[in-house]
Amino acid sequence: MGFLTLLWLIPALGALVAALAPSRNASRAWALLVSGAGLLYSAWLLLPYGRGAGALRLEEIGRGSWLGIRYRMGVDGLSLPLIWLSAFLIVVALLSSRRDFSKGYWASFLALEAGLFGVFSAQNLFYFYLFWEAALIPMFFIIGLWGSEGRVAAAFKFILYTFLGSLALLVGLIYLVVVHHGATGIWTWDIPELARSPIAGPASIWIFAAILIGFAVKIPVLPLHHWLPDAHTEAPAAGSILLAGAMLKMGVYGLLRVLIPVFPDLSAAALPWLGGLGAANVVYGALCAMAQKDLKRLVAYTSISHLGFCLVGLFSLTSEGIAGAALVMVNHGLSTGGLFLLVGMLYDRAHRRGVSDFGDLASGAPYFAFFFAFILLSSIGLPGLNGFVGEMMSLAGMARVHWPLAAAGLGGTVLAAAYALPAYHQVFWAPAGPGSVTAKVTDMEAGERALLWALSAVILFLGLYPRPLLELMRPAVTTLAGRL
Amino acid sequence: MTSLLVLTAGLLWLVAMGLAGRSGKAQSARAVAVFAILLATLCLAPTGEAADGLLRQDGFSACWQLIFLLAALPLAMLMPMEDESSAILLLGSLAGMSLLASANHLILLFIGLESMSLPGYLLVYRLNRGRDSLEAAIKYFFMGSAAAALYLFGASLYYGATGSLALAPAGPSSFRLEFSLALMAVAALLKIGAVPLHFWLPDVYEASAPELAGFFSTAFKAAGILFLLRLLQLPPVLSEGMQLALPWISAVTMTVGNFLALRQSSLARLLAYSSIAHVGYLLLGVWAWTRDGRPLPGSILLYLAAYLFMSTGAFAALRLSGLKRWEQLRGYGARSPWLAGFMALMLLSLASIPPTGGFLAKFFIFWDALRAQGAGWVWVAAFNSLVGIGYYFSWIKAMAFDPADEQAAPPAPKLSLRQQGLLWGCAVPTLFLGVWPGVHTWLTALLGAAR
Amino acid sequence: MSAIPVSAFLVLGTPALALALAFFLFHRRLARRTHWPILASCAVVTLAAADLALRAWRGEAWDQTLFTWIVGGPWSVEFGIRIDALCVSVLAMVAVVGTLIHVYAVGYMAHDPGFSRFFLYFHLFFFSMIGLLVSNNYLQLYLFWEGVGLASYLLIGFWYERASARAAALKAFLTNRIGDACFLAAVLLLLAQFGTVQFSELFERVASRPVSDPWLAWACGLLFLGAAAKSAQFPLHVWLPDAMEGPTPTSALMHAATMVTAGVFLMARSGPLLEKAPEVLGLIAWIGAGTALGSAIVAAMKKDLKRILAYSTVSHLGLMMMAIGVGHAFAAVAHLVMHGFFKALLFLCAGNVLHALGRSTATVDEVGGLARRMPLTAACFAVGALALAGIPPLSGFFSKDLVLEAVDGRGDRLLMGAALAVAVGSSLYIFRMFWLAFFGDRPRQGGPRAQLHENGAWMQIPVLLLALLSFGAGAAAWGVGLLPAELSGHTAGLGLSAAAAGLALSCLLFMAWPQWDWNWRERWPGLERWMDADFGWQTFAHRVVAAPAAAFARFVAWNWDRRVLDRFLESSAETCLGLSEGMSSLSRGMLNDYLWWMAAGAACLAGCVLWAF
Amino acid sequence: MVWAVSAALLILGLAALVLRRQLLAMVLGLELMINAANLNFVFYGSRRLDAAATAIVLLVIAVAAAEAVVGLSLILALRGKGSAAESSELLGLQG
Amino acid sequence: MTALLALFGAAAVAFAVLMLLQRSLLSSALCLLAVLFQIAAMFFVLNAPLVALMQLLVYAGAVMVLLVVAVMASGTRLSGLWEGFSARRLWPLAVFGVLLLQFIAVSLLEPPASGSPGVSLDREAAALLFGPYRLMTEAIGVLVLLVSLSVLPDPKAEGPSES
Repeated sequence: MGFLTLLWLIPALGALVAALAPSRNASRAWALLVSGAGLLYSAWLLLPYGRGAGALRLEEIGRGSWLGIRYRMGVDGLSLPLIWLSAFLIVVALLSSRRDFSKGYWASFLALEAGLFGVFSAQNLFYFYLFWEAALIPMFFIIGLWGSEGRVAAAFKFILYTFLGSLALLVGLIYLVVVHHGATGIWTWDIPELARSPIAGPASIWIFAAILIGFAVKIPVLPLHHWLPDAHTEAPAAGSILLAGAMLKMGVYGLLRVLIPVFPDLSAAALPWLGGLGAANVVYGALCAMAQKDLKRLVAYTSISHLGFCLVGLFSLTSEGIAGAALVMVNHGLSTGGLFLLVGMLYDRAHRRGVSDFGDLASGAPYFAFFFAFILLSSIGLPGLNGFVGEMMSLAGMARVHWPLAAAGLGGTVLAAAYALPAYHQVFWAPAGPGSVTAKVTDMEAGERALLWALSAVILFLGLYPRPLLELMRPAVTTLAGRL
Repeated sequence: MTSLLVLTAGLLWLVAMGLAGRSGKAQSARAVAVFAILLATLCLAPTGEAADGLLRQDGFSACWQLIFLLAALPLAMLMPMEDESSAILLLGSLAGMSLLASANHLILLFIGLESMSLPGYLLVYRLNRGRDSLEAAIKYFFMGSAAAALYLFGASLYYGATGSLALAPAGPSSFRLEFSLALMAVAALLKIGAVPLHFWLPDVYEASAPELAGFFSTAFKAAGILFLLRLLQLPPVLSEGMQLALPWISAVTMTVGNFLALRQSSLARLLAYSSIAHVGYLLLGVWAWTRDGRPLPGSILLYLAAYLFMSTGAFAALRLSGLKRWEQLRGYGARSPWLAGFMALMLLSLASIPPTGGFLAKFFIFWDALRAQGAGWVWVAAFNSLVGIGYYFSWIKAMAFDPADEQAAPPAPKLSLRQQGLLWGCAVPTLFLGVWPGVHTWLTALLGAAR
Repeated sequence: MSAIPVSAFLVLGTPALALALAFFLFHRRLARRTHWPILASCAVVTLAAADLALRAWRGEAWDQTLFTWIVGGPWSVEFGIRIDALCVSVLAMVAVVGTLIHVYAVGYMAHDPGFSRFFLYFHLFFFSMIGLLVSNNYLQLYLFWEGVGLASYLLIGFWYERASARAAALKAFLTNRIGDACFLAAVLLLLAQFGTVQFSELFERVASRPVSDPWLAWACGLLFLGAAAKSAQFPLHVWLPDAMEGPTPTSALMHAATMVTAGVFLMARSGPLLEKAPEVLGLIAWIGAGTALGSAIVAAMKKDLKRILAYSTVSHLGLMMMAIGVGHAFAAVAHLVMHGFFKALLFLCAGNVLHALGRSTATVDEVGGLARRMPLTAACFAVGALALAGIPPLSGFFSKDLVLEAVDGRGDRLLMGAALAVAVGSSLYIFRMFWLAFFGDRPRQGGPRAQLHENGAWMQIPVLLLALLSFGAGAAAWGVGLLPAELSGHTAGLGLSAAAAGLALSCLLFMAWPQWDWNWRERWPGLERWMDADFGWQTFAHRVVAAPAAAFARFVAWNWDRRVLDRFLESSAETCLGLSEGMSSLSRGMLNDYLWWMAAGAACLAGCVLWAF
Repeated sequence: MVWAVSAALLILGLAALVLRRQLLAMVLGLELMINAANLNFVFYGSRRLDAAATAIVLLVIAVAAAEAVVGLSLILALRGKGSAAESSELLGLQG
Repeated sequence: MTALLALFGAAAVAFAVLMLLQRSLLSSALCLLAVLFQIAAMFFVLNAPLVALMQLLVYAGAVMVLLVVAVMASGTRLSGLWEGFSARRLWPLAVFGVLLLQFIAVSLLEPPASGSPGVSLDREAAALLFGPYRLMTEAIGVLVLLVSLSVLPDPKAEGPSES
């Protein structure tokens, strides 16, 4: 059994066991155990990279190859941080969930984890797509079964939108392989091999567009973003954490892993457009977030804004931009995941999410106030915390090639303060209005505090010393940038 | 040939049982039917020509007959059986299909078609005996018979054009030949429910017993597809006209199927329209094959195999749960989690979500179509898949998310061991076909080797 | 270059350590003792800064990289410490003034429930400023720059239960964020153009560039915008007057040492860049002049004690910017340091008054005749006022003279006229405040306050020390040769006469005839409102920038993102169902229709064959 | 020329199916269609002097008879349900 | 021969049209009968006397009888059968009578010789049916057996009523 197969197989089988467990508590304990094991395992995978060896590590099991479809997994410096992030967020999400959820809940999260691990470690496009889709279904149930009032509509919107993207992706990928076969006479679905001999011709534009749409829905890029606010808002807190923290990254990772390596020329040609879309994402998400009255929705829109930085960095096609985008992925996962975690804790206590439902929490719940401020500041890109480094690198990359777009992105950082702080003021500082639920909010318990201390420590560390992560990514980024 | 004989023998044995006045022993009739089907399955092999060249048992025949027999098994296990007559009709229909699959002569094909269909009409009515099922049977009878008559007329034209009725390329391609082909294809298209020849299909699926609808949607469709493939192979050069028409038929079929499924409140009817949509995808695969003239790829067989398990499973779940209307679905997941979970798995497969057979099947169809330069048609199919998501996931949503409506739904059934086995028998292959992409290569090889 | 001294690490490390200690150990358990580690840290920092200052005086300088922060392909950014004359001169002032204000705050905040929190914020402010000063590259500077901004935000919003405090904090942060974005844009430009933002390397590379390189001009302009936000220059000065919402020690620290000086420091630091962008220099000079003059006028009509001082700060920062603009960073920094002393003194005096009143703000109308009840404070305030007005031999005279000299050296009479007008104005508004607040019989509003008395030692000692510094720092620096030995008689005379003119005018207007300050307001209320809003700029910024941005956000979020897109989705769904309905209406279960469709289908198929054949 | 007759018969049979509402009349149309095919077979068979055509027609007649039996039995069953043998009675299933 | 074929063909088409137009079931059935007769005549002309005979026997005989029984059993009253069969529409009957006579005349005029190609074809066909085509014959046998089940009585007298 290969070391990467084990990675996704453990949670996959774990999900089965969790679904069949004799009781809810057993299921929960088992899920925590498995996700904890996943976290340890992913951390163990990171270890060899600490010594500076950052290249691709492949695992091949079985010799079967059918028309180029073969089971092939591999990790490198770009996928490992995301694997670790997913594992970390799953643990955080499960720990923060109420104990009385049913067995299906715990099983769904493990299944989701398996899908995420698979996506981030597949080296063959077929399996990439397989895991890509497999991750959707548990999320559909998580939103639809355990979400809040509008959950059903949100789950439906989620599945329709993401499926739109998936279908575009599927057709694009098959078309890619077919055209590649037409040009080279070789059937292959392996990402490295496809990247080795780029295809050209009129069909390539269509393929590029299809694959781009596939990933863009997931990220989400501007005109296709509409599923996100609803899904994030209505999902249970743990679901939102994973949705924003890990699942959106699938799209960016896809761009990074598939689209740009396979279509370097087209990506370069599309640079102003896609970078522009990214900048538009930044500004649009921030503007929408500014006007939100629901905390969770606000955080959801900030995701759109942050993922815009990923696009800006990625489509600068410079090494620092790409590394920045990769870093934004991790950082956004931590900070937005943390925000959803906090909003979820508030919601658990007060069953409200409206900004104006709260007030003056800072005096009654100082830990909430502190952690919320800390993570919010990381989210709006305060230097010294993790959010800044990635955004700065993305923008620096873009500034080198197309600096008006970088300027637009910078405008987003101003708007970030404009959406984050007023909401914070209302919830934590302003006197509680009539009908507010402040009284129901008790301060954090020790366990919750520990969770957030851990998160904050990571946030601070990555803000001041992101170098290990950057070094980890460097070989892959260099390879990618070298191809452009 | 042997399996055909086994089926016929079983049929005659049942007739004899009936004549001997041992009727009423429904279980023994069921046992004979199941035994005959299993035995016939064991006897399947590509044995070559037989019966003075009237039969040609090749790889196609064997593969397809396997599908027929596997599709018939749940029907034989589930259908109500007051006396032998239903079992007799089932075996007769199966024998007709087997004949169709291995016929090497246009008229034998016709006889096979009629032997398959006539008991089918009767079964639609006799398994349910309601006013609706009678109506459906009559509608089906008229459309099927009219199509059979068109087929016969086409065959006569073909005979006039070539002087031959053997199922092998004969004579130069001519307009008359191609025209006759088009007329004959009508019968095949009707059997699979291609639009606009599909109207009987939702009526029949809705009104007949769910297990029978499952049988129709799998075995009859498979037979129809094989029928179509045989016809397409008939002219010396692949027909230009059919190549032109097939993608349009496919696109219209999947579109109509999916869009009409959106508004159904009868579950069987919804599945019927869904099966129409699936025929659309299948026809896309058939078209792709006609385009590049390679030996038949495994895609179509894979699709049929995957569809066999998922459709049978879906209809069997309907039968076992007793659900009929959309309203009854609400909250079913909480009431009967296992059956609902099984149903959801089948629906996911129908919606072609990995890792299920439905996904892999559609995947290879798309692949074939893209190889055949059919990107535009693939986009149509992809859009249709999206529409499909709409109703498949609505179904899952209704079961899983909606609050239960206690008085509407039938009580959760207590499944016997045999019934559970049947469900597992559908679920496991559905998953297996989804996780092993090599199955396509394997099926292609199987079809090629047995040629 | 010798090995970097331990003091350099101490100035940066001690506050960080103290903050951690105070936060993790004291804040929850020993909330009333949080100032212990922090005051200790202040002491260490002051000593270390003194050590550094002495070393720097001997001509030593260090530039040491500590570790690599960000690696981004073609460039990398390090964390480092750069100690040079510029850094040390500001550092010494910041350390001393900061420490004194810390001590003052112990007394000032003694009874506030947020005592511990206040000290955390306060020291963070202090720490960020020090970090900013010792940074050896722009990005690190930016980090601490934002830290300064964050701490000022927290302090302005310290009494967050007040809506005005929250609004002021938000305004400060947002305005600063705009400036920060410009700063970061400049950093990114420099990175893109030169591949480094480390001062030493960057300045070397810039040196080889021609004058008026457009990229450099952009970068300098953006840097200035960043500095303008921090140092409250037009058009980004809007936040500073409102920032008085914080506790008074905050204002003192912000205006004297830690925040507004950062912009001037940044400009001084960027000297080698600015040299290559003369257009930007001219712009800076004129913006500085305009800001200085305008805010001096506004200061002369404000009533709130702290706001008068705030506008005074803006005005003096304008002067410093003028000096920067005419290429004399040295004069700017010198004035920065001296200004730090006397402005801190003035604020702390105002704080004394407010603390005695038990309020957080007060207008000149609400106080009056303070000189009798708080003589020490009044005396100290007088020292500060004289220093600010530039009366020799107080500290302000020397630095202001340097600025005037620098401006005069440019040869632009208009600019020089503006500088002199600012000098007149400074003297006018500070003595107006002095007369109105400390003289007269009693408050014109709010009744007599006989019970007012001087505050405790925690607050008096720092004030006295600052008064000493305000009095003698200039002369001392001149004496030891830190400032140029020769004074130009021409500019000194002009400056002195301007100060004297202002003093005389204030005596005339506000001591002899104090009613005048009321009467013109009653006669021209529109004029008062206009001037009160910074000549309408505050209103303009709100109506043209802030309100439309919020309205646009609401439009995008609700009208477009929710309504239009939701409607689009709904109509897509409706279209699908409509298509479905249309398809199903083609046949309503009639067998003959079925057969008709079959015949039609067969005909179509046959037609297709016919057509293709 | 015979092909014209058979084509006409086919179309008329189809027309009967499409136009007539009585189910029995529609059965008549079916029979007409089958006869059109038979006519063709016999015609081409006689032109080629091919006995196969004759044999086939005989088989087809038998199949057609079987088909008629099934159809008529279903139509008769409709009477048992109390409806007239009209296609307009068969509107229970639609949509 | 061609002329005869044309004659019978035209008549067959004419009767088919009539069948379509008749509103009455019985007259439609009679028109079909006429068509079948014409086709039988054409078979005869086309040298297929055996098929012609079968056509008359099986179709015109058995199937039509079956039809008429069905018509009667389907509950239409006998008088109802003649609905729409007005006197004005008696002319088809006249035509029908004429053509019947004509057919009988033709068959009397040209009796098939024993050595004629038609007869040998019939013999060959019989050989085929019981030789190479026997599979088809057997299959049809089974089929007929199967469809005969449709006349078996329902085990349940009344089906489950629709709910």
